[in-house]
This record gives sequence, C-alpha cells and structure tokens, in this order.
Amino acid sequence: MNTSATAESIVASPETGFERPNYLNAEYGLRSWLLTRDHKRIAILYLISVSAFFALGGLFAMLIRLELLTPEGDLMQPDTYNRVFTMHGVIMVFFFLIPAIPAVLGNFLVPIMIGARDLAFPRLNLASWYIYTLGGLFVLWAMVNGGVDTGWTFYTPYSTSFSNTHVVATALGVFITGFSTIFTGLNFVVTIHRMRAPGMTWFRLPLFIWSHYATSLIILLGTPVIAITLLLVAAERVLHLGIFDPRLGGDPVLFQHLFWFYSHPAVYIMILPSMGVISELVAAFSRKRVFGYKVVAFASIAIAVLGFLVWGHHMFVTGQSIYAATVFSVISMLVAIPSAVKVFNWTATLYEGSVSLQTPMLYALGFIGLFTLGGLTGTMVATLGIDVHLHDTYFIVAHFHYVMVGGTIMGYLGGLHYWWPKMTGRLYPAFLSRLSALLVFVGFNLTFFPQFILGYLGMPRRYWSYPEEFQVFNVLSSAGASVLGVGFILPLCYFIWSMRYGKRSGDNPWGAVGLEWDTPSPPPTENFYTVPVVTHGPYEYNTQEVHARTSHPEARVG
Amino acid sequence: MSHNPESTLKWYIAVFLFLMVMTGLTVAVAKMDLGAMNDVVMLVIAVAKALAVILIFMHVKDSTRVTALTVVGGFVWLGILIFFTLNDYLSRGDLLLNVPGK
Amino acid sequence: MKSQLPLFPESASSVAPQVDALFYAWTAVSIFFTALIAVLIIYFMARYRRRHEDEVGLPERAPVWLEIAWSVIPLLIALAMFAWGTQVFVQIYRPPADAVVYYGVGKQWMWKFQHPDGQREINTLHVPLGQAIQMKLTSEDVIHSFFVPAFRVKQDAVPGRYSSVWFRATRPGVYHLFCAEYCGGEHSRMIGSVVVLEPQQYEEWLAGGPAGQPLTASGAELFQQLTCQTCHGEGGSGAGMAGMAPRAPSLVGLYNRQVALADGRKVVADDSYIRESILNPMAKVTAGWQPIMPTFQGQVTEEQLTQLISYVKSLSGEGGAEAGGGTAEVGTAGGQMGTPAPQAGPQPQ
Amino acid sequence: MASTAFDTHLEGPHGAHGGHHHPSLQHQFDSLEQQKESSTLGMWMFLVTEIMFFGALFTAYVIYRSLFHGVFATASHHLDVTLGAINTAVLIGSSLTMALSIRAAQLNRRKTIVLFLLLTILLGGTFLGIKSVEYGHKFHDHLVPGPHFAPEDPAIQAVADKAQVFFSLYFIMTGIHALHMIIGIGLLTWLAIASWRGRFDSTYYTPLECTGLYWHFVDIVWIFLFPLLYLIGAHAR
Repeated sequence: MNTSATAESIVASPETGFERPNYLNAEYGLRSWLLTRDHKRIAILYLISVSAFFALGGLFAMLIRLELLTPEGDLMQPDTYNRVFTMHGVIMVFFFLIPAIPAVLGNFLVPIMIGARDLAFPRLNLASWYIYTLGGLFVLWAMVNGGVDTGWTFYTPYSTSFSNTHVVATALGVFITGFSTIFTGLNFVVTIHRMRAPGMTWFRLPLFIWSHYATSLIILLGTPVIAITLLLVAAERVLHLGIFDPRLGGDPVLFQHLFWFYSHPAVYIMILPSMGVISELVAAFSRKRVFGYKVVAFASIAIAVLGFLVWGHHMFVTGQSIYAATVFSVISMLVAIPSAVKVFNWTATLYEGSVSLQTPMLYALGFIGLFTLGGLTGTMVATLGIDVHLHDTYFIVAHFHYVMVGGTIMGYLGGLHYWWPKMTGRLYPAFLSRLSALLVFVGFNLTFFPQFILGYLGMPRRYWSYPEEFQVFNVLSSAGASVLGVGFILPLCYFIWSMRYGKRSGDNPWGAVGLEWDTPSPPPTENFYTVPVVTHGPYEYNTQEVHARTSHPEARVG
Repeated sequence: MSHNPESTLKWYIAVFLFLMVMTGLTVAVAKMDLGAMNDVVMLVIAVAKALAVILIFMHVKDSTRVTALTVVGGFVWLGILIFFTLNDYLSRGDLLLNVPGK
Repeated sequence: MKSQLPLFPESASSVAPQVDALFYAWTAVSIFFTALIAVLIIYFMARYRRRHEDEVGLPERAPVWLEIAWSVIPLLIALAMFAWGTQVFVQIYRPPADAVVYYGVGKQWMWKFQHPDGQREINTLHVPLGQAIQMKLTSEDVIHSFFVPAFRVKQDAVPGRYSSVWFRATRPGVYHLFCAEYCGGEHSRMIGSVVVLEPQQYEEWLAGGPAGQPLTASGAELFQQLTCQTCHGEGGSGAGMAGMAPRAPSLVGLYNRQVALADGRKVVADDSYIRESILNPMAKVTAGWQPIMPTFQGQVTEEQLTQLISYVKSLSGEGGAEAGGGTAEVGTAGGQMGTPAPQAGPQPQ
Repeated sequence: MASTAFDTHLEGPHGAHGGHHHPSLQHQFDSLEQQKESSTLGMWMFLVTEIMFFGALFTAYVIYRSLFHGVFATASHHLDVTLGAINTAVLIGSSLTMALSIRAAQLNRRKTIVLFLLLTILLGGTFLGIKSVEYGHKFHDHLVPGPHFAPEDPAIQAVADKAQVFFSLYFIMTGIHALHMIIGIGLLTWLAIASWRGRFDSTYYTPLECTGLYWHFVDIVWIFLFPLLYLIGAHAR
C-alpha cells in the first residue's frame, strides 16, 4: 500500500521539532473542533466540559463543608443550603461521575485499543456531546435562576408537589443528558462488537475494553428508566398527571423503585470504567499480565448483571416489604464478590512484577485501598440489621464518596495521568504530580473517614445544622476537604502548563504494551498508519519488546 | 435475511393476516367474561403478535445471534424490572409484621 | 452536656446491643481485609520494585485454587453476615405481643405523636422504660423518617399509608429524634427528643398533662359522629338499623383478618387497608356488599383516622386476629350473600 | 447520510474490494456489509433502550393494575374499543407497507419504495388522526387528569382519585407512543424524498432498514397498549 510508505517516511523524531500530522494539528480553528467527528477530539471536548462541571460541583462541595464547620447554620439560609447540596449532587453525579471516564478516556481509547479508525457512529458521538451540553445548559439555567432543592434523588412527593424550585428544568436537563450517555454507550457496544482489528478476539481485548463494554450495557438498559421517571415527575408538576401522587392513591415508593433501578446500576457506570483503568495501570506499572485476566473480565460482566438486581437496598426503611428487602439484601452480598475478586487480582498482579511508582500507579494503588474500604462498608450497609441505623446518615455519605471519589475520581485522574502523553504528546512535572496524588489520597481520607463515625453516631445526611456533639468530626472533614481541593487544583494547573511547556513524551513513555502505545503520540486522525493485526493477548511483556518500545528513556516521567 | 423476494412477500402477507385475525380475536375474547383468564389470553395474544412482528417484519428470524440476543436481553431486563418491583408490592401486606414476635 | 468527642452512639433500646454486635463484627471483618490488602500492596511495592529500566514482571502464575478461595471465602462471610443481619432486621420490625401502639404523624416540619390514652405531643415523645412500643407512622405531606439513633431504629413515614417499627427503651434519658429523610426547607430542624421515663414517672407525666381520652374512646365517638353505625351497625356489629337488612359488613373481628374482595382478590385488613377503606371506599369493596359507602376524604384528619383505626382494632380484642389465620369469612360472615342489598339505599350523611 | 470523503485514509487488509468505494460507505468502516451490520446492531441497541423506556411505564401500569384492579376496569370503559381496534389494524397495515418498501429496495424498484413509504406515512397519519379524535373525547368528557378532572359517570366519580391514576397512565403512555409516531413519520418523509432521489437500492438501504425497525417497534408497543388500556374492562361493560 503506497500510502503506508508515505506514512513511514513522515515519522519524524520529536527532537527535530517537526510535528508529525496528528489529530491535534490536522485542522485548526474553533469550527474544526465544534464540527469534528474524530473520537479523539470529541474526547477533548468532553474533557473540557466535564472538568468545568467538576469544578462547579467542587465549588458547591466547598460551600457545604464551610457551612458544616459549625453546628449552627450560620453561613447561609437552610433553603440555600438545600439548593447547594442538590446542585452538588446533580452536577457531580449526572455531569461528572457518569460521563467522566467513558466520555473522555473511553471515547479517546476504545477505538484505538481495538484497532479501529473511529467509533461506529462518529456523528452520533458528536451529537452526544452537544446533547450533554444542552442538558448542562438546562441545569445551569436552573442554577442561575435559583436552583433546585430536592436532592439529586428527586424523591416524590416533595419534588412533584411541594418544592417551589426549578425541578422541571433540572429534571429535563438530566433527562436530556441521559441521551448523551445512551449514545456513548450504544457507540461503544457496536464498536466493540463490529469494529475490532483483525486478530482482536474477545479474549485479546484489554480489560479497559471489557469494563467499558459492561458499562455500556448498563447505560443502555438503565438510563431510559430514569429518563422516563424524571419525565413523569415533570409531567406531574406541569400537567398534573398523577402517577406517584399519594393524594390520588399513587405510591411515592414506586418512584423510588424506578429511580434506583437506574441509579444503583449508575454507581457501576461510574466505577466499572474506573476499574478498567486500574487494570491497565496495574499491568503497565508492574509490567505483568493482569492476574486472572478472564476472571477480571467476567467479573465486570457479573457486576453489570448483578448490579441490576439490588436496587431495593436503597429502600430498606421506606416501607418496602420485608421479603423484598431480604431478596435485595442477599443479592447485594453476591455483587460484592466480583468486586472483591477484582481487588485480590490487582493486588496479586503486583506479585513478582516490576513495580514502578510513577504518578498513575500512585493513583491506582490509592484506588485499590479506597475502593476496598468503600466496597466493604457497602456490604455493611447492605446488611439489613445495620442499614436500619445507618440509612440516610453520614455513614452512607462516607460510603458512597469512598466508592465514587475514592473509586471513580482516583481512576479518572490515574487514567488521565497515564494517557496524558498519548493525548497531548507532552509530559507533566513528575514531582508535582506525585505530590498531588498524595494530597488527594490524604485529603480524601481526612474528609470522608470522620463521616463514617458521624454516621454511626447518628448524624442524618442533608442537615444544615446539627447537634453540637458532632462538631469535631465535621471540622476534621472540612479540613480534609481543603487538602483535597488543593490536590485537585494542582493537576489542573500542571496539565494546562504541560500542553505548551511540557517535555515531549515520545510515543510510549511508560514502556507499556497495548495498541494505543503502538501508534504515535498524539495519534494521527485515523489512529494508525497501518491497520494493526493482533497476534497475542494484552499485557504481554518481555524484555526485548519493552526496550524496543520505550520512547526516549531520558524524557521518561519520574 | 431471506433473499428470496417471493418467499418474503408470502411471509409478510401471512404475518399481516395473522396480526389482523389476532386483533379480532383479542377483542372478541375480551368481551367474554373469563375471570382472571381474560388477562392471560389477552397477554398471550399480544405476545404472539409481538413475536410475529419481531421475527418476520424485523427480520430477527434471519439475523445474527448478537441481534437475537439483544432482543431477548431487552425483554429479560424489562422482566427484571417488573418482577422485582412487583415482588415488593405483592408481599406488602407486611404479613410478617402482623405476627407478634417473641 | 454530651461528650465533645464521642466515638460510640448511646445505646438505649433492647435491639441496640444486637445492632452494635453486628456492626462491630462487620467492622472487624472490614479492618482485617483492608489491612490485608494494604500490607500486601506495601510489601509487593517494596519487594518487587523496578530495579532497572528494562525489567519486566515474571510470567503470570494464576492457580485456580487461589481464585476459587478468594471468591468463596468472602462469599461465605457475606452470606453469614446477611443471615445475621436479616435476623436482627426482623427483630427491629416485628413487634412483640405486648407492644403498645403509638401513632406518629410527620408534617413539614414537625412530629405529632398520640399516646394510646389520647395524650398528644409535638416533637417530643415520652415513653415508659421497658415497655415495648410500636410506632405506626404516616405523613401529611412528604416522606419523613422517624430516626432515634440511641434506639438504632428508623422508619420512613410515607403519606397515604402506615408503616411501623418498634422499640423497647432500656435506659432512662433524653435521646435525639431526627427526621432522616430529606423533607424540604427545615429538614434539619425537624428534630426532637424521645424522653424515656421510669413507668411510674411516665404515669405521673401523663396525669400532669391535659386530660385526653384513650384513642379507642375518641374513635368510638367519631364513629357515632360520622354515623358509621347506620350501615356498619351499633358498635360495628354489622346489625342492620331498625330491622332493616344490614348494608355493610361487620367490623367485629375484622382487624388483621383476610377479607375477600368483590373482584375476587383477598387482602389483609391491616391499618393501611382500613385507612384506605375510609378514605376511598370504592377501591376495595368487600365481596357480597354493594359499593355504597361514601368517601370520608377531607372530613377526617390523619389523627382522627388513627383514632378510628384504634377503635376498629379494639373491636377485635387484643391486637386483633392473627394474620393469615384462615381465610376469614369476614366478608361474608354477617353478610347474607343471598340477601340483595338495597340498590341505592339512602346513604348516610 | 452524507458520505465523507477521506481520500487519504488507508484500507484495512479486509477492506479493499476493488478500487472504488460505494458512495455511502463511511470512512470508519471497511465494507458496506460491516457498515450495515453495525447500523442494524446499533438500531437494535437503541430499541433496547426504548423497551426499557416504555418498560418503566408498563411497570407502573402493572403495579397500579395490581393495586387498583377494579378501578382500572371501570375507568377503561371510557376508552373506545372500536376506535382502538381500528387503530390497531391501521398500525398493523402500516407495518406491512413498511416491510414491503424495504422489499422493494431489495428488488431495486425505486418508485415502489416511494409508494410504500407514502402509504406508511398515510396510515401513520390516520392513526394519529383517530388518536386525536379520541383525545378530543377525553377532553370533552373531562377525563383529563388534573384540576379539571370532572367525570360525569358516577362509577368513575366514586373512584375519582384512582381513576386519575389510570387516565394519567393512559395519556402518558399513548402520548409518548404518539410522539414516537410523529418522529417516525418525520423519518419516513425524509426517506421518501431520499428514495425518490435514488439514494437506496439493493446494495445500500440501511436507513430504510433501521427506520423500519423503529416503526415496527412502535407497532409492538401499541400491540401491548391496546389490550392493556382498552380491553381490560370490556367484558363487564
């Protein structure tokens, strides 16, 4: 193939300063970004908007922690506080945690990792970003006009008949954003099924792909349910239809069933992609195949399936029948097993590995620790007798932050640090990035561990003021939050800095294997100069290959 | 899918007639009082109609296994939603609660 | 003054020690596994650190027994905890035979309580020490949740139905009562206290309060006021008025019995059913009776409803019949299936 | 589906049949067959989300039907079985014409494709027309839930609250179904124009195939809605 020869000839060494054609310099101008169909550029668009929402959600978190410094409600009015924690929840859950890894890292890497030129439906992919933005605008509009105070859970009948805030705009925003998630998931499933490179069999797929496949299935099966449920809430407010209205004999608990049918699996939408990232990181920085590859792959699918059968464990004290609660509790115990197996397998991967503690690996190891605690406390609250006491207390708040922040955000930041050289062709400062990983880990534990104790003591969540005896732990938590904040701001600064001033990374700064490391950094628009032919599974390391692969050892991070 | 246009035409017409007859049948049966069987017959007919549409009009009969699995998966998941929700409501009498404990 | 740095919540009910035992057992398991993972990671990190740039890990050896072991052992632990947890859960919700029923109604943003003898309170609940108390909860507006950390009990109060939880206080004192389900603006001020008194002090407290009358008595008065007896008979006996054929089923022995409905289904006549039948009589009509009862929606408050229910309950003696105890013939007992009820008889009120 | 000309892109080893591309082959695919398989699989994935979308409503229906058994039967008397049955037949007919238009594409009969698409649009429009007549009756009889719910039928008045739940479900389910029909008619119109311009033939008719799947799915939803809403009380009328 003649074009292939041309491609070889234009591979220039980074030292010459000559930039090879890649997806970043293929076209210039805002228009070329806003109308792009390149999955890599769309990933960058998502990176920017997701980061903006993360910053906004973080700002609300800071306001919450400031208010809770003292037992009295002194910083803001209770109505304001209710809006603040609602906006924090809505923005973090629907506009950051759910899209973060799939829409940014997944979008960038899924086609490259399976050896495809693009996702199956590039226009749908772009549309998904616009839909996400549109949904975001609805929520921002609601926020600017006074916000919404129902909590991110939108429980009826408060949300349908009692709240005087912008429930409809927010619900519609979440409804719309749901479609962007659906389009991303749909794209992934079809791409993984139909667009794999020659030789890329299912068991040669990286675990990142397996976890994104499992995530996409959850997205497809779960998201429509919350979409219609929120639509019903909006219809109940606007059109006075009464599906959940207790005054008409409707049952508000039905709303909770439908809500959690999506929103519990949504937790796995957040954590599964992160688990995929961790598998990649642990393998790359141990230079070893992930221990029990097939077990980890099937564990992702098992989590996706079982995750749909446990939603009722959010409703143990809502008047659900005891029998139903028992069924949901026992299945919740089962879903803990594949998660535990993953943790054991990652730990075992380190055994006899060649472990290098570069920044992404620090995040990965932090993830394993935090997720272990998050998961174990999850099984605690899935135990019926304990949940009665802990339900709706700060124990729950701490638990899900361990899973979502300790899990999803650690995975997201770890993945971003790992693939940043792939996305931009640049390196970031090694010391600062390690410092930020440390700050995030320490700050996180300081913020959320005291909340376990608060919850066990009985402090209910969503309280704007609280009895005095809870103050010490709240102060600790607020102090930790400020450390955590610094830990999050640092990467923002050095990532932006590195785009212009960072050292050039070369194609493969980590000496990692995987199709994404076989193509230049940043990759060309079509991802590969020649279509890769896959002959072996992922994570096959041997000395010669690593030596040949590793780009510019002198420029290596750390 | 079947690439013989003659046979597809026959199938399409057959399915169309089947659907029409079944619609008539379901209305006729609904006007008889069969007690709880009314619901059962109604649903059996609806499922039969839906199956005919899925298999023939939507070409699942001649499609890949992945497609067939997708369809089955969709309905199984709907089953999960309905089953586990109903599971709560049908055991709501809180029978257990009304039996005094020790 | 409470401790400034408490680590353990107060424990003041009969189930609290059981919940705590379960909690500590789980905590121990969690600490063990977290420590195990942490130690292994730190050890592997140091032992297998990368020593030169081209070093790679050894080929993976993944023995099957290991995978099975670390799947099955956590599974067994989790299932054991599930069994233990479920046993505690059932204890938290299944009231003992001697439980006395108190009613609680949540309202934005206060708790209204009714004692069995008619005493009413807002945001404070006095209870006697050692007495099993079943809280029947409902709400006038949004979902609230009755949460007493010291008792380790919590139950949502859902509008439109009754939910229930019970406790037996074991230590006198004043304990926090929280609303645990977010209920709007003043959610964090919907707090109150549960005051546990020695039985004798409780009696004194009751005597000191404004004189009320027992719930059943208020219910009986209300029954007359609303002229329920016109159809259900004096005392809910089901006897027809002035020699006429009865128009409505007897309420005697109804509570907690199974009722056959006109559409062929059977339901248990629990609090929620009776409440619904008063507010929305056409929803579940007893088999063999004409659907002629008018609705009382808007005419009775949640508190009055609890009084009526207490009264109906009292017609079945202590605690009512055992649920599921036979497919009760309540529906047809006094009902003379054959006797055609008046098609459109004069309706009460 | 404008094709994107990526002159520089490289062929995969299994992608290069002959020297030219089909004008409808998009750059990320190696072959038309791969493109068609991807599109239909994608469409099916979308339909799965639609199953769950309507599924949540069916779940609400099942729950309330089990709770308010008799009320649903009584309220159902106010739906017009005859119009519902006619609409069912109309929709089944439109499914047939939809399937036949795809067959016409497989046979390279351009005008027949357009003819059957127009017939499908016509039948879809008929369905919506009848549906709007039914809605009109409901408005007239004050059976629309909300503050203006004021049925004259004493049987409904007696259970007014729970009947509102039934009519809420009726309007939201049929309303969202009708919305899907409207979107479908939009798609069909676009397809009819594209077919007239000769965009589709036996080598490439994926958009027809996908829209067909969508249209049949909407038909299936109605196949369940009709008995569940209209027929549940028919025997006790």
